[in-house]
Amino acid sequence: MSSAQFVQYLISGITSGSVYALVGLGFTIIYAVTKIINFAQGEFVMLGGLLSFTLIHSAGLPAVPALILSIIIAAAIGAVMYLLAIRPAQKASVVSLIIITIGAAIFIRGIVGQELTKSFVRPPSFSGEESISFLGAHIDPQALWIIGTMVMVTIILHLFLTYTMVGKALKACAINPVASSLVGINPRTMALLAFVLASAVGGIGGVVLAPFTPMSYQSGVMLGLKGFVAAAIGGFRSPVAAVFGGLLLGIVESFAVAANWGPFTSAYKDAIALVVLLLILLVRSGKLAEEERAG
Amino acid sequence: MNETVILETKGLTKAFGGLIALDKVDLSLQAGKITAIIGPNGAGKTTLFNLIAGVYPVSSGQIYFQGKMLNKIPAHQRAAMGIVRTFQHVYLFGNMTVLENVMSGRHPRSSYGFLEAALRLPKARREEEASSLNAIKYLNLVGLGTHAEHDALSLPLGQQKLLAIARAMVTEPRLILLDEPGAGLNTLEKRQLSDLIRNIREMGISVILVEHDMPLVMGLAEWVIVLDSGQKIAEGTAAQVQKDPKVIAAYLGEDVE
Amino acid sequence: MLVRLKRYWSYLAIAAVIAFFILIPFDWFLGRYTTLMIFIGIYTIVTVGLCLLMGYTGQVSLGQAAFFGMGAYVSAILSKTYGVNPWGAMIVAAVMTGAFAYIIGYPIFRLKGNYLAMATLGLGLIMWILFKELSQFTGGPDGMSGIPFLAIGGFIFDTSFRRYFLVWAFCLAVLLISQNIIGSRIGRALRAIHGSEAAAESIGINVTQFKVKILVLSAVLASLAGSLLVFNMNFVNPQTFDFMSSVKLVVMAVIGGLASIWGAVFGAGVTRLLSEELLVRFVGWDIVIYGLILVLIMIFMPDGLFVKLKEIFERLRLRYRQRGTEP
Amino acid sequence: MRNYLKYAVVLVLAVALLALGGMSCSSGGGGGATPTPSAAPYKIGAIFALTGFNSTLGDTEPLAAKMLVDQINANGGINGHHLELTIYDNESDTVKAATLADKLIQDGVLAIIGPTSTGDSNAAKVETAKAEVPLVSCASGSNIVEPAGNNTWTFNTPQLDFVAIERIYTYLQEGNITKVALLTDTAGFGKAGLAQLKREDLLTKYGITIVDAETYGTYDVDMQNQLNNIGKTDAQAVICWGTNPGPAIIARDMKTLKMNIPLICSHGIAFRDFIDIAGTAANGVVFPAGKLPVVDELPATDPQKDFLEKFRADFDSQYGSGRANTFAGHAYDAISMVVQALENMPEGLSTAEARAFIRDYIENDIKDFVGTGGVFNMSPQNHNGLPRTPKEAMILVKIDNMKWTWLQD
Repeated sequence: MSSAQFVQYLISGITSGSVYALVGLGFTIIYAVTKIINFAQGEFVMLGGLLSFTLIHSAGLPAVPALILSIIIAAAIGAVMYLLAIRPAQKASVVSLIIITIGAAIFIRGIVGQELTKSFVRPPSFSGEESISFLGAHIDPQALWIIGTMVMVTIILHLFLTYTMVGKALKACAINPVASSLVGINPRTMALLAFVLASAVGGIGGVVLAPFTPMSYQSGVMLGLKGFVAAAIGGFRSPVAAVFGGLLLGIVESFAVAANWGPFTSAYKDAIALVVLLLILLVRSGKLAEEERAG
Repeated sequence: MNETVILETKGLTKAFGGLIALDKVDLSLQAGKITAIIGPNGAGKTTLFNLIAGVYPVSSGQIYFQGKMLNKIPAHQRAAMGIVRTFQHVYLFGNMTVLENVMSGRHPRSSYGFLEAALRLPKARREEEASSLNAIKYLNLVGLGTHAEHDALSLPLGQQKLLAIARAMVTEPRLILLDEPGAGLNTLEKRQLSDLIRNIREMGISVILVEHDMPLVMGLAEWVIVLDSGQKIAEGTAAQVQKDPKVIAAYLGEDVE
Repeated sequence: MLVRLKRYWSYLAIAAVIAFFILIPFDWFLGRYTTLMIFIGIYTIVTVGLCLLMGYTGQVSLGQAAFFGMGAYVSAILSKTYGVNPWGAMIVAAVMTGAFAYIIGYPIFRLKGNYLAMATLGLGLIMWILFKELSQFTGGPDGMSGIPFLAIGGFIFDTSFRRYFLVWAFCLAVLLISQNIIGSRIGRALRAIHGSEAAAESIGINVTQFKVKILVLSAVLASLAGSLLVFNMNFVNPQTFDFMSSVKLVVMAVIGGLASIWGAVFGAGVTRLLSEELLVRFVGWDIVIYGLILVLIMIFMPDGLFVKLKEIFERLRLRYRQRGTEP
Repeated sequence: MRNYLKYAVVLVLAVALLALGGMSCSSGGGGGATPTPSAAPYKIGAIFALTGFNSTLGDTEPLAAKMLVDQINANGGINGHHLELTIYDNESDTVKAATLADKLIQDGVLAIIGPTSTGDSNAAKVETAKAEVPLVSCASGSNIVEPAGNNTWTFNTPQLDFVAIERIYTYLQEGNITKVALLTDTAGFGKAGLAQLKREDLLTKYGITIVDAETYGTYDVDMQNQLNNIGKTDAQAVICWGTNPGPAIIARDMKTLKMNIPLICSHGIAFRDFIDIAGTAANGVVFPAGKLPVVDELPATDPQKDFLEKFRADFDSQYGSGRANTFAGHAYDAISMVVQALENMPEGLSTAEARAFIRDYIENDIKDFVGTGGVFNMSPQNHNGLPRTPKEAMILVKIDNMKWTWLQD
């Protein structure tokens, strides 16, 4: 394959990868603090996308405030979800919690489908439709927005966790909730914060993705699963790990399609990504077992 | 000589990453005796237990049980061989009754499989009969016969510990390892415990206990082994080790810290 | 005297339940629900397997639909494409699914808790993609129709009336067998693993081996259910075995109270009744309500609806007793 | 010993109770043999995917069905019979499509329209055939009704996928395009299309070779990689088989990648939304369809023109402009056929007889029936009823500056 084609595959892999990474980030934040796998994570991406469209077209807001507002609403819904669905379920087991998040996802999806729209929507691109040429490859400017946003979000998140008081508290709570509650960090507040952060990140993802990939109220399901795989490849450990997972996933898919040989075709790209996930899980299983014993 | 040795270790060593938890320990325990392993925190007592029970593999050295090398034998097979242990944190099965907890200890002494279980074939019924009889026998031994139908976790801690011992005894071991059986018990319960442990010894079963409660240890143990930071620093009768300056130093050292 | 009397009352109760189930498919009784009941029976069988795996042994599976689908597709392909006798196909399917579960069992049980959930989820999705993509065998997303009925000699299970009894006979057998297993040393071993793997090891239980065995059993049950499904619908398509259906299976198990075999009937019944009888009137809003109900049940009765109801029933009975004893 | 006794007692009691019940028992399928009293309402059932993955297609179908039923009831129903329509949502769930079909049958409906997707229709038709209830599907998979001999009780109203494909192939042939690349959705609609697109007989008939066949998932983030693969071949055109959003994404990606070979899509993109989400990239896209999209361009002589104009006017006035699409049309055609059968149904038939009558009527008496999809002529050999010769069956629509225009060839 020519270098131009290689770049083309790589860039489109990185683009999808960045999307998965943004979803995966949400999974990781919540898991780190609450040990909950939040299967509603994809819905917040969907919300970001559909809200931004609705605010721009139906409510007629100018683009920038519309985007910001939809991110805020997504975050608010995340907070409500935690307060109404997660916090009351103190006694619930891992499985029950998973079901709760899935139930919440179905609920959110259903409401959006009924109240907003069932058809696919695409808000206007941030900076025009004309594609940019780069090393012989052609790039949709929106793709650059997606990649850039992902990088920015990751950096900000990293700085937030390492340098701010709240961020440190969040991290401490993730590492050892008992100890951190002893030093006066309230794990419930931290959990709430985690949900707000995660849903905000999801919303941001949706806002930048929607102009690139049209979305419907159903889009959260697939994005959720992809983001979940990204986070799982990253081992639900750190934001950076999730980003790595996302990018790996995107690039694997991309070149699985490129190979176009044997099972490595567009038809099986998702399956191939999942096999990668399983292999990574099994290779790491020893270590994971230790972690389970530790925490 | 050798046939009266129940458990023997040669240069037994366990390292976690860089940390040496147990360092070339040689032990040779007489059959049918109550042996206590004492030592300050982090001395490696529990590590030694876990190695004997097969919770994790040894780094180097060997463990022999009745002359048979244990190193390669997985934990679950050691119970069948006659080694059983209790836990500091009791680890009862909360989703079972007291009786079922003890019956589960009959696992290595019964053999019927899925099919017999599914269809309740005669073999299954016979073995179940036997299991419950044995279970009740050992429940009575520890004095919990009347609580058979209660939920295991509804018992007070003292009785939970006795139940754990019953669950271990029902496997009909040659050697039983008790991890801090006295911890959290009141004086009365401790006396009952001592009597029970002596009973077990009377049944010809070798006992090893890790215990912090010195009066309890000194009252029970016929042989005491002292570990400090992974090494055996002394062994002998209770009276002997109490006088041993190294032991005193070790404990004083701990007190100073 | 009183005791004996009470015993006969309980027999009468059991008999009444049995009679009720036998009468359901008659038109003058609840005949209109026969098909629904058939599906409830089929899903009960899968759910029982899931209860054994998750409720008693404590091992999460978010990919049970993979085994369910394997049973369905192997039966469908063998009986339709290769003209194998449906019963034979059913057995082959069960064996293949069991073998598959055995092979993946050892690697996958090196994982625990959430990581196990992730791995099983991944497996489920992979199988679903295969069902969709191997269209030369499976017929792809549009599925396969023209799958035969089960038959004994000349007696064909071609009416829902007949299939009802077939499915529930299977269901009852599965329930009794599982009941026996739970009460046996095997069942105690499984519950011990759930309680504390360390303690289980210490009393001589081969933890990994039992996990794998129970996975195989649950897979075989799922496979049987899958076969019954296709021989009942004469049709199969991948969409029946996607991620959401794995979730629905878990939901059934949880609503039935994970650790209760008979709760499985209840769990399967409630969920399918909910989605196919009670909510269908709220066209479009049904899934919203469904999601809401899921959340509420998990919050207020994490041990499942069935267990909760049992508690309430017990409490009422006690109160009744006390009133009875008052002078 | 006691155990056996217990079982024995239970069994005896069970049998006793059974005997009690069995006295008045009568076995047999649903329905019931009591004749419908005159002026009793006619019941019709409908199953659509209103939620789940097919809901983009199913969205407008119940609206169309409701619209017609309301109009009829407003005019006093059919021969004095009120028309009662029960709509269920199968959530794009196949098993549910089957159970709901059964539920409707138990409710005693005379006919069922829907389901929305080919897979769901194939599941539902098993139940309806067993119970001998006519099913008029709104999905375009030819395996729903072909061969008609094995699908006595099943009909469908959309243009069959292979007809649409032949329509495309004729167009390619006339444009001397011989090398095409396929890009199809992995979901039902796309898979079925792919199977037909690859049919040897069609390929040889129209002298077309497939140089690359790629697929995509409905909810994939983008399809650039598949297009890159196609870019490496000497394909002269891309045929994309799927419904929203895939084709729109592909149109945009082709624009991004500066691929300037024509993009030809299926009749599955005949929504306004396609143009909305594809934006300017939609321009130049060609797809086969019924005449609804280009009704304004139809000559007054066209048998469908007035009908289509009325349908679109009614629908848009009731549900908002631009919402009338071919999928609403499929449901409208399906229920219209049932209605026509009912209008000609004699009084006093039992439910079973009425069902049989409707089936026979649709099979034999739906002739020169003007619908949204075209002019239907059902027959025992053809349970779809639309003409099979491509050019009669469908027209080609080309999108020019964001509008549907009739591509006359």
